[in-house]
Amino acid sequence: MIALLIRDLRLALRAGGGFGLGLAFFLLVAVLVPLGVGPEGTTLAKIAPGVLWVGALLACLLSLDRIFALDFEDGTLDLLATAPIPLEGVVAIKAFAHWLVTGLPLVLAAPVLGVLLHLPQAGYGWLVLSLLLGTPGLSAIGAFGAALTVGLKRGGLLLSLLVLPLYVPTLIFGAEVVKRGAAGMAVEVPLLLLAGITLGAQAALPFASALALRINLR
Amino acid sequence: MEFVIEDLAVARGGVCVLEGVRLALSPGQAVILRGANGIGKTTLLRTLAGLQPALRGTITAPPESIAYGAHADGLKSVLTVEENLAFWAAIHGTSGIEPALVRMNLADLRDRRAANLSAGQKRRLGLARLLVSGRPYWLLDEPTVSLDTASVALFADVLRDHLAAGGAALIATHIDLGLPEARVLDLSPFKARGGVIASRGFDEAFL
Amino acid sequence: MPELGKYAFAVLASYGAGLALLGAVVALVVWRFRRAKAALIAAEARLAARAAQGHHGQANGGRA
Amino acid sequence: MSIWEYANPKKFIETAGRILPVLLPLAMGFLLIGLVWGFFFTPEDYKQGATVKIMFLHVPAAMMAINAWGMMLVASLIWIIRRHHVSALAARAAAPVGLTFTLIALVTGALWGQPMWGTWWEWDPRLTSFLILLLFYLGYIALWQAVENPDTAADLTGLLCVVGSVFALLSRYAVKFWNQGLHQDSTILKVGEKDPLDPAYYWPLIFCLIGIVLLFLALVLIGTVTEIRLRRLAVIEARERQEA
Repeated sequence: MIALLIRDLRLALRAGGGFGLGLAFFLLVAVLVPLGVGPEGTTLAKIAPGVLWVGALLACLLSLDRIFALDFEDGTLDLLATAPIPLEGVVAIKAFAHWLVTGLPLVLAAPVLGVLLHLPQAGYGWLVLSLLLGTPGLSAIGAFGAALTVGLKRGGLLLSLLVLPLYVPTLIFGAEVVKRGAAGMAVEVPLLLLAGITLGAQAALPFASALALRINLR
Repeated sequence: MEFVIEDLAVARGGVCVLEGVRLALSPGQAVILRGANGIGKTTLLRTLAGLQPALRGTITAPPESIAYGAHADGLKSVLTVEENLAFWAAIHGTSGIEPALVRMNLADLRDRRAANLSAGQKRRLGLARLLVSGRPYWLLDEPTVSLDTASVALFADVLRDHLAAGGAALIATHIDLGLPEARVLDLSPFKARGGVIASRGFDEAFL
Repeated sequence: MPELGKYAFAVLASYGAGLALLGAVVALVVWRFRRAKAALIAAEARLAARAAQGHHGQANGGRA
Repeated sequence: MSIWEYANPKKFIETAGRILPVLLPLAMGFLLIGLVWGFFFTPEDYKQGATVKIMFLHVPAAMMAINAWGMMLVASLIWIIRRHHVSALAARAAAPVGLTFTLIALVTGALWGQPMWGTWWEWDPRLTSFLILLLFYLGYIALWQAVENPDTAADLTGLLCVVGSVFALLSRYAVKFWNQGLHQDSTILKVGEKDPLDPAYYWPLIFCLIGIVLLFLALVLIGTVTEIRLRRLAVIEARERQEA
């Protein structure tokens, strides 16, 4: 299992690609939104939680199709499916590797981009915490979408269409945490719900994803 | 422990291609699968490897005893030969890739990235994976594609050692491997007659 | 015609759009039904013709 | 004789052929009576004026938009558990119908909202939920069309339907949490409570509701028969390719 994680991380680092791409996209969103919306600090501060969360979500989406597609094409997935480790574990590990490569850098970069968007002082902690709790869920949900579309030649657009509605609850609760935190309100309820969704997705979705992979492999 | 197939029917794309396949493979034996292109050799091997469900019939094998060698080798081009092989060894919980590297004549290439290997070298690396899997039953789909004569002979040697050590192999191939002791199984008699359609439920007889 | 007053546009447009969408889905379903039926009848006829020729594929009863 | 006999495609087509000549006119009749009654013979509401007439399309469409997804969920589960192909095909046939109902609910809602709320669109929980439902339908249909092997497609869409249902429910609560909303609650089942549905609107609405349920059933039956025939057609063509 750990070998798989190490291999996936090594692949992501050597091939470049997904690693920097999501982060660059996140940065682009944070730069382009003020250019489009205008420079007023009060307006930006108001939309900052939502923009940061939407940006993180889209950045996450960008690299989803790489989770399984490359391994599917070169036959690795066939061999992993016949290997002694359960496919559910393979899915969970690959989703975790995806999070380490895309989600975690987003979490770390978010406070810097918060500055660009005039996020109120009180919001930074909640921004980092909500992304830290929410992005693993995004990776797990995304891995399910990637498993559904792995056999398709041009699955990228379809993958987005399938995954975006599944991201809605995470987005709403995540952005709500930051919005309330920035306004100095109580954040326990959305924070707990956000964590609940992530935990639920981490626990249940690997089974659905592994099932989808088996269906696509046969 | 034997590897036994009884009355097996397999389907490709929802259409039954082979039916009534019977085979028993004991340790130390090798069986060569023959048959025209498209008869269903790959489908049969994938079904035996557990990647797709059989339409009918039973496959009896000791648990976790099958190593499947597909057309694609499952190599990562940005990883070195050693890293690729070490990954599969770790997945299968075996240690020591050194004998496999030496056996498949890859020791000199260990630090080269798979992207810079020739097609034949990649194939040898893919076959080395079988050695590190530590599993007795090898299901091989055209294992000698892009291998030169010397490498085919090398592979035949490896195979003979594997059989001598109590392993077994089921090989779909068109060329002569130089294994006189191997039995040949011609798949042509098992070709499904038209009209038998993939089904797994009682309601499907008409489809 | 009932008196709709200042809401005439909203009501008429709603009924227009709603009925148009309903009509569209009914038309689509019926069109696909007809097309599939015609294609299947043709295919079954081919199958039966070949079975009559003594081709080795046996039709398991012509069905449309 | 068990209900699963109808899972036999041939039997299903025969039965559908017997039911449809009754069901289709019945659905059209109920819908026509309800809509004509609602459009021509109901009074104006003291608050909403003539726009109350939009309700006769909006409410049944919205109800069936959700119920259609529920039916697809049940059909998908039957497919996943019992492997009846007809069930998977019925789920597939229901999707475009459900999508259309969702669209009708959204469009009529927007046309109603413009004079009443002063806006075409409001990010109200119900409206937002329907927009998300629309995305689910689109994704589901797109996945069916993208996957070539019909059994693989049935398995994958079934899985998507089950997982999607959980997330649709989560979204519903998330959206409620996010915005308390303008949309009035449903009043049709609240006889005896305050602010009930005016009896003048009750019967035409009931007719419309029954009509739309029957229409949905009829369309799903027709669609399922179509899908069964397309499956058989694909099998025949596969056999022809194999023999060629």
